[in-house]
Formats: sequence, C-alpha cells, structure tokens
Amino acid sequence: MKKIEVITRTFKLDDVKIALTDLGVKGMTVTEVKGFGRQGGHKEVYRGAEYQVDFVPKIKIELVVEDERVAELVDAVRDAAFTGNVGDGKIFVSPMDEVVRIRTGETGDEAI
Amino acid sequence: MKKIEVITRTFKLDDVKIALTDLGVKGMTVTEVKGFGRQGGHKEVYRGAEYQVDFVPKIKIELVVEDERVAELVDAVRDAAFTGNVGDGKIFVSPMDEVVRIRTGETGDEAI
Amino acid sequence: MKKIEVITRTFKLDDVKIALTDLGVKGMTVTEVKGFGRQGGHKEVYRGAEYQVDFVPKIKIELVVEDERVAELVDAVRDAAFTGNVGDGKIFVSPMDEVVRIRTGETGDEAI
Amino acid sequence: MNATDNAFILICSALVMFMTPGLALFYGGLVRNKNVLSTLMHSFVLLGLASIVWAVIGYSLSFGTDFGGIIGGFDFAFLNNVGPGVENSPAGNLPHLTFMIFQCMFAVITPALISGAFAERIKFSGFMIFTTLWIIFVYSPMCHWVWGGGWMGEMGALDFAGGAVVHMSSAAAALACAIMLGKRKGHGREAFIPHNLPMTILGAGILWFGWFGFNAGSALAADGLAANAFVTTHMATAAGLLSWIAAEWLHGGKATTLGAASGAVAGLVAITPAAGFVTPMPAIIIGLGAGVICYGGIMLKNRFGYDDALDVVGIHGVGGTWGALATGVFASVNAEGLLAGHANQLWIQFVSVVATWVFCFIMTAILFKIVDALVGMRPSEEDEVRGLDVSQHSETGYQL
Amino acid sequence: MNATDNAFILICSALVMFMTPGLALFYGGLVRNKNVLSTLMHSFVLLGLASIVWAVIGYSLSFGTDFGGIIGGFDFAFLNNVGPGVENSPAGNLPHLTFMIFQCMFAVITPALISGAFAERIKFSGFMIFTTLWIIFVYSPMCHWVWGGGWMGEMGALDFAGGAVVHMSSAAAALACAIMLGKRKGHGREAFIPHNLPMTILGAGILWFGWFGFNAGSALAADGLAANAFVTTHMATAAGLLSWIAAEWLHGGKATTLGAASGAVAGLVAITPAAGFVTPMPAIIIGLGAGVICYGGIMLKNRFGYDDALDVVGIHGVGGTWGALATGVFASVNAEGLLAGHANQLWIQFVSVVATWVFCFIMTAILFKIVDALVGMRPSEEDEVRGLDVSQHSETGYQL
Amino acid sequence: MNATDNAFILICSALVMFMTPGLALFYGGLVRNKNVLSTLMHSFVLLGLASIVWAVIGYSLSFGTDFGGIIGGFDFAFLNNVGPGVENSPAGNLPHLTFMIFQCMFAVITPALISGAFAERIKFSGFMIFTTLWIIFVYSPMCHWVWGGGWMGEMGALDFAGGAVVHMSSAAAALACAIMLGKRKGHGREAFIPHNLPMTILGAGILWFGWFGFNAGSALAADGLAANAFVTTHMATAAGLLSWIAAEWLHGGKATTLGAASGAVAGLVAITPAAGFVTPMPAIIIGLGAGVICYGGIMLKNRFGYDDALDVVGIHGVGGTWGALATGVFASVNAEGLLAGHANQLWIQFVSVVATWVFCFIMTAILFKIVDALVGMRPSEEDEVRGLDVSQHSETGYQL
Ligand SMILES: Nc1ncnc2c1ncn2[C@@H]1O[C@H](COP(=O)(O)OP(=O)(O)O)[C@@H](O)[C@H]1O
Ligand SMILES: Nc1ncnc2c1ncn2[C@@H]1O[C@H](COP(=O)(O)OP(=O)(O)O)[C@@H](O)[C@H]1O
Ligand SMILES: Nc1ncnc2c1ncn2[C@@H]1O[C@H](COP(=O)(O)OP(=O)(O)O)[C@@H](O)[C@H]1O
Repeated sequence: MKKIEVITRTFKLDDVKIALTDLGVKGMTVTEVKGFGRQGGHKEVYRGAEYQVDFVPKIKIELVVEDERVAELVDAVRDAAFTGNVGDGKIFVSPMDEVVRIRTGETGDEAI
Repeated sequence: MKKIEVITRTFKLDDVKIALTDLGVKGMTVTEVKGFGRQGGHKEVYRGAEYQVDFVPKIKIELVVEDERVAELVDAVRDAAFTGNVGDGKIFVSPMDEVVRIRTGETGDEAI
Repeated sequence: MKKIEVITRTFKLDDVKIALTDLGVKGMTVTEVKGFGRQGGHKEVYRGAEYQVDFVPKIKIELVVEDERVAELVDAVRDAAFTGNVGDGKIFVSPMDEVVRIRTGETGDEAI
Repeated sequence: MNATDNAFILICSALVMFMTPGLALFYGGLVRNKNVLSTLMHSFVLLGLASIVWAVIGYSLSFGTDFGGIIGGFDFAFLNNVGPGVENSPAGNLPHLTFMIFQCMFAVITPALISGAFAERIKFSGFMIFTTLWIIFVYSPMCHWVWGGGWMGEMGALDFAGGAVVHMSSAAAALACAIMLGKRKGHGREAFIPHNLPMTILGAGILWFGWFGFNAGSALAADGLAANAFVTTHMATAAGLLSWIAAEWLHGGKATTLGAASGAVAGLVAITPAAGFVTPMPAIIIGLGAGVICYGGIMLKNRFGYDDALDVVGIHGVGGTWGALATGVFASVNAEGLLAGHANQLWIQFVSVVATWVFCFIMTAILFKIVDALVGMRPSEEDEVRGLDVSQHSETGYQL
Repeated sequence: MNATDNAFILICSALVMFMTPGLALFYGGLVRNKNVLSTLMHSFVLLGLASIVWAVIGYSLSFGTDFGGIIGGFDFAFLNNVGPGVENSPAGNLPHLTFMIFQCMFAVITPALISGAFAERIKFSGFMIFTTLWIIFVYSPMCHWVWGGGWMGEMGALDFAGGAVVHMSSAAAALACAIMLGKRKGHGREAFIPHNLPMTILGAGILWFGWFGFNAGSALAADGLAANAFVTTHMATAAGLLSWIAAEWLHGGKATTLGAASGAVAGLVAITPAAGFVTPMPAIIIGLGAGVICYGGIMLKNRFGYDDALDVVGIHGVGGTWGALATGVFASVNAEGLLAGHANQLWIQFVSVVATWVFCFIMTAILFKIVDALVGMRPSEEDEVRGLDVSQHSETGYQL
Repeated sequence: MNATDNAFILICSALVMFMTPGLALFYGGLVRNKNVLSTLMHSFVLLGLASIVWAVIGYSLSFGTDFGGIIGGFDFAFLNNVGPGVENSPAGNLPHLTFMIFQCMFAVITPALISGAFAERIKFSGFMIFTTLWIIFVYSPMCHWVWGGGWMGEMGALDFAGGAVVHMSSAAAALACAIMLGKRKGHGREAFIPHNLPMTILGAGILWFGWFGFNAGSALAADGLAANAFVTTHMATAAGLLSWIAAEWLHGGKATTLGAASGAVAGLVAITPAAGFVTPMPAIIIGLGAGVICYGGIMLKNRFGYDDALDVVGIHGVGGTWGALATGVFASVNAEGLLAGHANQLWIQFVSVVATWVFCFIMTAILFKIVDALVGMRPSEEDEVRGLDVSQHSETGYQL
C-alpha cells in the first residue's frame, strides 16, 4: 500500500474529493496547513509595523491506497487540482507497511 | 523504527493516550483533521441554501516507535479507540529511517 | 527522496524556515499540532473543576528533499530549533517514493 | 404621565432586553464548540417566543385583575386595555405600554436562565413547547404573587427586582430539568471545557451593563431610589467578583477570569431582591457573601450528582436565596429587616424562599414530564454526540 | 428646550450609533474568514466618513431650507446655524445639535446596510468614493423628501423611522451594486458558508437593542408615542423571529439560529415605517408577515441570478416594502390606513415605494458607473481570491 | 434634585461602565492568543477592585473636603454621607449617590487603560496590589486636583471629561510601567500580531458608544451643553478615524481596520478634555489632528525603545496632551482659548499637562518599585512563554 499526500489550494478540496470518489476512493483525511513555496506570501501591517507573511493557507489531503491504484489516482488528483498558476502544490507518494481498520480489525487492502 | 498513525474520533484522544502511556510510550503528536469515509457527513442550511458537509472532525495521533513494539501498540490503540460503529477510523504503519532528538542530538531508538 | 518532519516549538518556526531557505530549500509545509512528551503540560481550572492538559502547542514542518541533502538539512534544523530545554522536539526522516508538481507535472527531484 | 420616568424606564427596558443576548454569550462561551449555536439560540429565540407569549397571555395572568391572590385575569390578554396612556397602568406615572414592556423583558430572560442547566442535550422542539408552558404556568403566577397583587407580595415579602420571580424560579426549574434530563453523554469521563471564554467575559460585561436597567429600573422612576438601586447593584457586583476570585485564590491557588465573571453574576443575582431596600455598604456585604457562597454552591452538583451544565442552581439558586434572606437581614430603605429590629421580615423572606423553590420545582417537573411524553426532551445519542448545532439546527458555529 | 426629550434623544442617538458596530458584526460573521475585516470595515469606517459628510453637507441638504420639495439648501453646511439651543431646530423641543446628531446616526447606518450586497468583492478605494457620493446624491435627497419638508412627506407618505429613507433606499442601491459588480468568484461552485455565526447573533442582538433608539427615538420626545413605538418595535421583531424559523421549520425541516437572527432583523425592518402609526397587535401581524415574506425574499436572488451576498435586497428591500405598504393598511395612530377606511393612504404608500426604488436604483447605478470609471470598483481576481483583508487592508482577522 | 438630570446621569454611568468591558475587548484582541484572558482580566477585574477601592476611600480622597488644594478628606470614606438625596452632593442637581457612581466609572477605566502597556508580561498578584495603590495615590489626587476643588482646577485648567485625569495620567503610568517592566520576551525577534481583530473592532465600537456617557454625561445635566459635548465627541472621533487611515494610506499604502479603530480612539481621547468647551467644527479639527499625531505617537516607542505593548502612550498620552493643548487653543464655550484671544489659557493648559505627566510618572515609578520589591511584577520566563492565561489564571481562551 501507498500513502498519497496532496498539498494544494484550499478551494480545490471539493474538486479533488469528487475526482477521487468518482474513482471509487472510500476514505481520506484532510488537514489545514500553511505552505511555503514559490508562490510567495504577502505583507501585513499593524499600527505601522510591517510583517512579511511567507505562509499561504493550503490543504493537505492524505489517502492510503492499494499499490496498483497509485498512478491512476495521482493523475486524477493532478487534473482536479490543476490551475496552472504557481502554488498548485505537490503530490507525494510514500510507502505504507500496514493498515488496520479499528472497527473490524481488518488489515491490508481490506482495511482501506 | 516505524511511524504509527491513528485516525479516530476526537473524544477518544484521552483513552488512546492513556493506553499508550500505560505501555510506556513517552511521546506523540496530535493533529486535528477532517475525515471523509463511510461514516458520512451531515447537511447544513444557511438562509435556505443547503450544503452537504462530507467531512467529520477527527484526530490524528502520530507516534514513532521501535520496530518491535509496533504490534503491541497497534493492538492497544485498537482496543482503546474501538466503539464498533462506523467511523472508528484507521491505524497506519509506515517505515521511518531516522529520528533525531533536537535537544540532545541522540538518534535512532534512543531519540524516541 | 526523503521526507523530513520536524516537530518543535511554535516560536522557532521562523528560525527554522530561515535556516532552511538559507540552504536553498524552496518549499515546506507547516501544521499546527499538539505534542505530548517529556515536557509535560499544565493544569487548568474551570469553576473549581481541575483538568490536566498534557498537550503542548507545537508546530510540524514537513519538507521533501533529495536524498543527498538530508544530513545537511537535519543538522541545520537541529541548530535552528535548539534551545537545550526539554520540549525542543524531534526530527523524523522517512522514505518517499515519488513527488509530482501539480502545476508542471514534473516528477522526482525536479518537482521538489 | 411623568415623561422623565417614561424616558428612564424605556431606556431601562432596552437595557434589560440587551441582557438576553448577553446571557446568550455568557452561556455560549461555556459550552463546547459543537453546541455553541444551540446554546445561543436557547436565549435568543426567547426574545421572540417569550415576548409573544407575554403579549398574548403572560402579562395578563401576571398583572390582570387579581383572583384570590393566585393569578391575574384575562383583562389584558392580547394587550387589550394596554395603551400609551396611564389608564390601568400598574404604575401611575408610566404609560401602561411602558410598564408592560419593562416587565416583558423580565419574562424573556427568566426562562433563558434555565437553559444553562440543560445545555448540550435538549431537543429544540421540546425546549420550545416546554418554555411556552413554563412562562404561562410558572413565571406568570410567580410574577403575579410577588408584583401583581398576589399573596407573596401581600404577605410582605421583599423582592425588589426579582430574586424570587427571576432567579430562584429559574434555578428551581433548572434543578428539575437537570435531574430529569440526566447527565450529558461523557459526563465524568470527557473534559467539558469552555470553548470561548472571551465570549463569556463579554456576556458578563453585557449582563452587568443591562442589569442597571433591571435593578435601577425597578424603582419605576428616575428618583433617589433608582440611584440607590443603581449603586447597590454596582457595589454588590464588584464585591461578588472580588470575593469569588479571592475564594478561588485561597482554595485552588489561582484567580480565574471565569471566576471573575461568575462572581460578578453571583453578586448581581444576590443584590437583585435587595437593591432598593439596602444601602451601599450592606450591598457590599451581600456581594462579598454572594461570591463565596456561590463558589461553594457550584460544588453542590458534584455532591448530589446532577449535571447542572452551566451552574444555574449554584449561581442563581444559591445566590438568589442568599439575596432574599439577606434582604430580610439588611433591609433599611423603605422596609426594615433583622438588623433594623424586624426579625419577622427575615421569617417572611424565608417563607417566600421555600414557597418559590417548592412551587417552581414541582410545576417544572410536571411540565417537563408532559412535554417529554409529547415530543421527547432528549435528542438521540448520535445527535448529542454530533452536537446540537448540527443535529438541531443544521448549522455550525465557526469556519475559522 | 425640553430637557427630558433632550436626554431621551441623546441616549437614543447613542443607541442608534451602536447599531453600526452591531451591523458590522452581523455582516462580518456571515462572510468567509478572509473577508471578515473588510466587511467589518465597510460599516465601521462609515462612522467616520458618513458623519463628516453629514456635518459638512448632508445635513444641510436634508434639513436646510427646502427648494421645490426636492432638496435642502446650504444654510446648515458645516453645521452653520446648528447650535445647542432650539433656534432653527426642526424639532422645537430639542437642541438643534441633538436633532442633527440623531439624524446623523441614520446617515451612517444606511450606506453601511448596502455593504452586505457587495461584500467580499469590492475595492476599498472605490467603496469610499462611492459611499461619499451616495450620501450626498441619494441619501440626502431621500431624507429631505420624507422628513425634511420634501414632496414625499408633503404627499402624506407615512414613514415613521425610515422604511423608505433607510431600508428601501439601501436595498435598491444594494440591488444595483450586486448586479453591476457581478458575482463573487466561485459563486455557485464553492460553498459560501458563514465563518462565525456567534458573531452574527451578537450583531443581531446589538441591532435589536439599538433599534429601540431608532424607532422610539423617532417620536422625538419621551411621550406615549415613544412608548408605543418601542412596544411595536419589540413585538414585531419577536414575531418576525418566530415566523421566519417557523417557515424554515416547515420548509426545510429545521429552525436555524441564522434564521432567528434574520427573522428578527426582518421584523425590525418591517416595523420601522410603521412603529408610531400602528398599535401592538397589528405590529405583531406586520412582524409575522415580515418573517415569512423575507424568507421568501432571500430566494429571489437565486431566481434572478444576482449575487446579493448578505441578502440586503431580500431582507431590507422586501421587508421595507412590506412595512411601508402595511403601514398604509394598519395605520391607526395619528394617521389612518386602509383598515381605518382610508384606502388612499395605501395608494400614497405605494407611490412612495415605487418612487424610492426607482430613484435610488437609477442614481446608484449612475454613481457606480462613475466611480468604476474613476478608480475601479472590483479588485483583481488574485486580490479577491487572497481575500480582501489581506489585499485591501494588509491584515488578517484571526491568529487563533 | 432634578429627576431628568438624574435619569440622564444614571444612564450615562451605565454607558461609562460598559466602556471597561469594551476596553477589555479592544486590548484583548491585540495580544497573542495565549494572553487573551489575562488581558481581558486586567480590565474586567477592575470593575470589581477599583469600584470597591473607590467606595472605601478613593471617592473621599477625590471629593471630600479639600486640604490645601492637594487632597480630599475622609468625610466620604466608606460612602459615609453619600446618600440618595442631594445633601453634600458636588452636583446640586443630582443625588449624591448618582454623582459618586458616575465618577466611580472613571476610576475603574483609568487604571484599566494602563494595562495596555504591560500586557503579556505581568504577574496578576503584582497587578492587583499595584493598581490598588495607584488608584489611591495617583488617580484620587489627580481627580481631586482637577474636579474636586484642587489646585489644577482652581488655576483654571480646562479638562471637561478627563484629558488629564484619565488619559494623561494613565499614559504617564503606562510609560513608567513599560520602561520598568522591560520588553516582552521575543520582542524584536518574534512577530507580535493581534490574534483577533474583530474583537478589537467590537471593543472600539463599545468604547465609542460608552464614551457618549463619558463626555456628554460630564455636563452633569441633560442640557444644551450635553448636546454640544455629545456632538463634538462624535465628530472628533469620526475625524480621528478618517485622518489616521488617511495617514496610513499615504504612508504605507493601505488603510487598515486596526487603523480605523485606533484613529477613532485617538479622536475620543483628544476630544475628552475639550468636549464641552469647543464647538463642532473645531472638534473636527481636533479629531483630524489626533488621528495624524497619534499615528506618529505610536512610532515613538520604536525610537525610544520601550515596549508599550498596546500603545497607551502613543494614543492616550499623545492624544490626551494634544487634546489638552487644543482645548487651550479652541475653547469658546463657557471658556476662552487662544483663538478667542486668551493665550493665557494655553499656558495654563501647558502647565497642567507638564504637572500631570511629571506627577503621574514619578508616583507610578515609586509604586511600581515598592510592589516589585514586595511580590514581584514580572512572571518567570517560563510563565511568560507559556502565556499568562495558563500561568496566571490556569485557563485558556479558546477550544475552537
Ligand atoms: N519540498 C517541499 N516539501 C514539502 N512541501 C512543499 C515542498 N515544496 C512545496 N511544498 C508545498 O507546496 C505548496 C506549493 O508550492 P509552490 O512552490 O508555492 O508552488 P508550485 O507547487 O506550483 O511550484 C507550498 O505552499 C508548500 O505547502
Ligand atoms: N483510505 C484512507 N486513507 C486515509 N484516511 C482514511 C482512509 N479511509 C478512511 N480514512 C479516515 O478514517 C476515518 C474513518 O473512516 P470511515 O470509513 O468513516 O469509518 P471506518 O474506519 O469505521 O470504516 C475517515 O473519516 C478518514 O479520516
Ligand atoms: N515518539 C514520538 N512520536 C511522535 N512525536 C513525538 C514523539 N516523542 C516526542 N514527540 C513530539 O516531540 C515533542 C517534544 O518532545 P518532548 O519529549 O517533550 O521533549 P524532547 O524532544 O526535548 O525530549 C512532543 O511534544 C511531541 O510532539
């Protein structure tokens, strides 16, 4: 199994979710994160004091999937999250040894 | 070393923490996340406009442990987080190459 | 490629970010987390009822880097996040199979 | 009609009205995130519901022609005979409408106070029906007994601005509801920590502000008595705030902001029956007592095992009772209490306290049973766990 | 000078002033996180801008010597001839300054109401210029027509506290702005969910509280009429709250807190023109109507496809129109409407409604075009996506 | 007794009381999350502490029989001889209690203002003792000097509602505290960004609202003077708001909401000493000046290197000084300033400004040293880093 991690724009959450569920994905986990990257940040000013804010709100979507589905899902995510502008984000794929579903005790691909 | 990631109900945090510390776990890191899964979401209505909210508040507990402790800890987490209803969540186990404790510079199992 | 995960004090975010960008890191992702560890928590009291809060606010910084840069970056992070007091946190290094940049479709080291 | 008094009481009415949103915030900050809207709603919706019930029937039952000291007649139902002149006005210096609306604001906040007891675990439909009945069958009689020409006032019980009518009545109801509804799921296992204390502090500030209308306005004229009630209110509240945090400091080692807010409310509650009957220094004593006694009062629920979520009994019940009795001790303005040589007044106060608790507790229990049988008072376990905001109102409080 | 009336109207002025921060919160809670400050600012900054414009020229255009029923002269520009005595005061019982400042608060909140329509997608510079012009060229004439001796008042149109001057005028402007500015980016695709409903509830509570100054103060004296306006205001609002959530409950299955807040505002809006002309029971009917009709009103935008972000048209436009017409039906105090046998009054009301909508819509559209040409009204797409807080003000609302 | 004036001043007292929760929010929004409760508490607890100190001794020192122009006697200690009639009342038209409680509210908010300077780094115990002493040894003398028959008032210094007594005194204290306490840990390295600006905007709105009671109430009667003070207050505030954001816009490129709130407060501060002595147009000039000058004032701390966390010196000190001097320039109502040909008035104002700053700064420094020696003023580094909410009060603000 693999973990796919997607870091992308917050307003793309729904599009990505739909793309994934259309392909039969049954579960995923989302975190609000702050991203630093080429996109750049903005300036804030409070009573004349300037602060450079380098972090931009992003979302991270994590899902664990069967090995053979990785390529297909990564493609689907890319399509759904794509705008073409700097800041679209990244998709990371990493190894996953084991999965357990707490409710049933199932493990492996069954548990996803 | 392995990383154990637990995604489960928010009100189970304390139970899981106690189960783990009872087994001698010394550290873990918790994130508030939103989960999409079989549990389903709910409807919200604002001035007559309906929105389907598919994400449910969950917590993610991450801990890095020695390889040999994985099985025992996964079992303990399962017991603590179990309710038997849809939405109990998942336990993920993934490989971890290295750990460094910032304060001491210790690495490997020492650093956990 | 590897993923470096740093869990450390919230007010060290800027120092770590600067240390990394000084070494040419172009992107990272930050999450607000709550940490449980040796540092210990504090007591809270609401209308006479005491609660022990074991979790301390921390930040998690994640970055995916080329294999050969890991050692150097881990050292830089350690220096930047170090205070010498309990609670400085941990650096985790784990394997990463693949990276895709959504905007360009680049993969591997190119996409970082 | 006295235009100055009219101006004063109209503004006071606005201040009392503002207390209900204040209470909404005070309570709203104390619950968990997932129940914040539901808790706000329990107060806010009463600005609508209780006002209409009051106009339709409540005012008439309270201030209509007395029947046997027990209840008022229907003469003012649907605000019949309640006009912009002083005709029929219980206060001859005020337009009848002015008197009616000032009283209306009390009828709004009293049932709202109860909601602290059943927070986080009540069905909205049940709440709406229960509250409607409660205003008619508990609040209106109480109000009539004390202020509308009923037996309690005739007996000579002193209740300047609602120690019995507002605070003990709602606290007795709160106790009945908390017991009958049972504990919140997870009680004793999960931490029920306030989700937004700044909201609670703001609520306490608004309550304090509005309470000047409540107590000084109860003089029903812009006279020296109003000034006295204003000052005793402020000083008792200040004292309550300080003594609560002092008690905490000695007991637990820290003064808390929630303690300051709670102590202020305890002081406000305790001075309510006394405000126009005592002078400022006794008011400070009443306030100092209130802070300490109510701090003790909130521990009762642990002892007796009911889940009075936001401490209505501990603060309004204990504080209101203390204030009613203290009025019997310290009264010296337009009345004479124990210290002025009239032990009898304390006895009268005692009788009114017991009667209020017993009547309101029993009536509330009966109404609760009826509504529970009709539509059910407690939501399903799943609804409670998801939170009342989503399950009862299809909304969530924050998207931060 | 009548000191009591002066005291009353000064306090009422303070209450009306407080409505603008209340409105800021009411609106601020409804937008997305990234636009909260910008939305608060649209109201808050008008306390500064509109007040100065009013002192410089607006008051004079509204209440200066009448020119042909259309506009006032420059006699009071820069508050010339506006002093602490009653000389020149349009209300002989009040210091001229008191009358002026009471009216000033209306001139502040009216343009603030519009801002709900263009929330989340307007340039701050454009907003400032547009609003300045709007007060001069739309609000001041409207105010003059109705209250300053202009044709609408002369015709006999009844508008006690601003159904036309405040609510319809701002709603017509809102409609024009919403159409001309276009929809928010992501409209129809992304969920635009209120980010902080407790903030909105607090705002509604403050509005309700302040509205007593608005409506009762419009009696311009602390008399029985003020008492009547106070009571009708409260009862209509209560009724609006209830009927909105009843409509929701029947329609969608749940009563919402946002519905309660919205219904209360709908009731407040609808009773505004009527407050001093009707008695409490008709006020309840007006309120009941307002809740249901405005609940329908907010659906209009989906039908016609404009993006009235926070439902200014649906609530203030529809509610204000309903209230103006209902005044023509139910008026019985100091005036006589349809039910009192004067069908003609309803006709006059109808004419005033049409004239207000047409005049304000067209004038707003013209002003909008001009300012859009000058500095641009809509921020760049990137600025809108980042949020107006960062792009227009270099700030963010929360660091929680 | 004048009932109208009594009604007016009682309501004004309630308004001034409400300013303290408003200030709590204004400040509370500006600190970091982890210190929000502590900052709210610094204001809120003073509603308790300062009120009791006032009743016990402060009022008597301020308004008791004058000793040599320096201090009042003990005749009113424990509110002795302070009753609901006009006997002994410094204002013959008002019940003595009414006058006392109006003044009490000033004694509450003044020390609360100081707390902006030492926010985020003070021990609660030290704060409580320091403040108690400060009210007795700094506030009460200042109040006596200006309003209680003391030398400053006798000299002819004009201070309508507290430019010296409230704003300069607290700012001088703030400066002393900020210097002696040292900078917050991380100052200059970490970003100290306001954690909740909507809270600050709400606070500013409440302050503005309550300030009408502060300034118009200082007329001590519901007369034309009150109307004048009301209007000058509103217009100066409006002007301050605008000129601050204009200065920002020109200087930094953006108008901010925090700037609008800050400018409004600057305007309120600057008009305070002048409100009853100037007419509306000079008030606008004073406000315009305040916005720009205070915007400059907040930069002083960077220049001189003290950590005045929430800009008490920059806004209340600079604004209050500007207002006091401007009163000497523009006074034309019941007094005559420079422009009316009395340069001497400006000189008197100047003397009062210097005396206030010097006296308050030195006395505060002495008190600070004493309390620091007794219990310590600064928490441990660890306590400061964890945040004062947890370390001083065992609470956290939000569980969102
Ligand atoms: N090496 C990295 N490791 C972890 N997260 C990264 C890395 N590089 C970028 N990110 C995340 O991806 C987001 C988008 O990256 P950015 O460089 O701004 O644009 P793009 O992906 O279009 O090149 C960043 O905000 C950050 O959250
Ligand atoms: N494949 C997955 N990858 C990542 N997270 C998942 C995955 N499947 C489920 N989750 C997480 O687990 C939570 C519970 O899953 P759900 O399907 O609702 O119930 P259950 O675990 O009882 O089958 C989800 O809310 C989501 O956060
Ligand atoms: N085994 C672990 N797995 C995951 N996170 C951990 C682990 N141990 C510690 N942490 C994280 O590191 C933080 C710091 O750890 P702590 O034991 O308090 O101090 P130190 O790192 O100085 O020994 C914790 O708050 C927690 O977030």
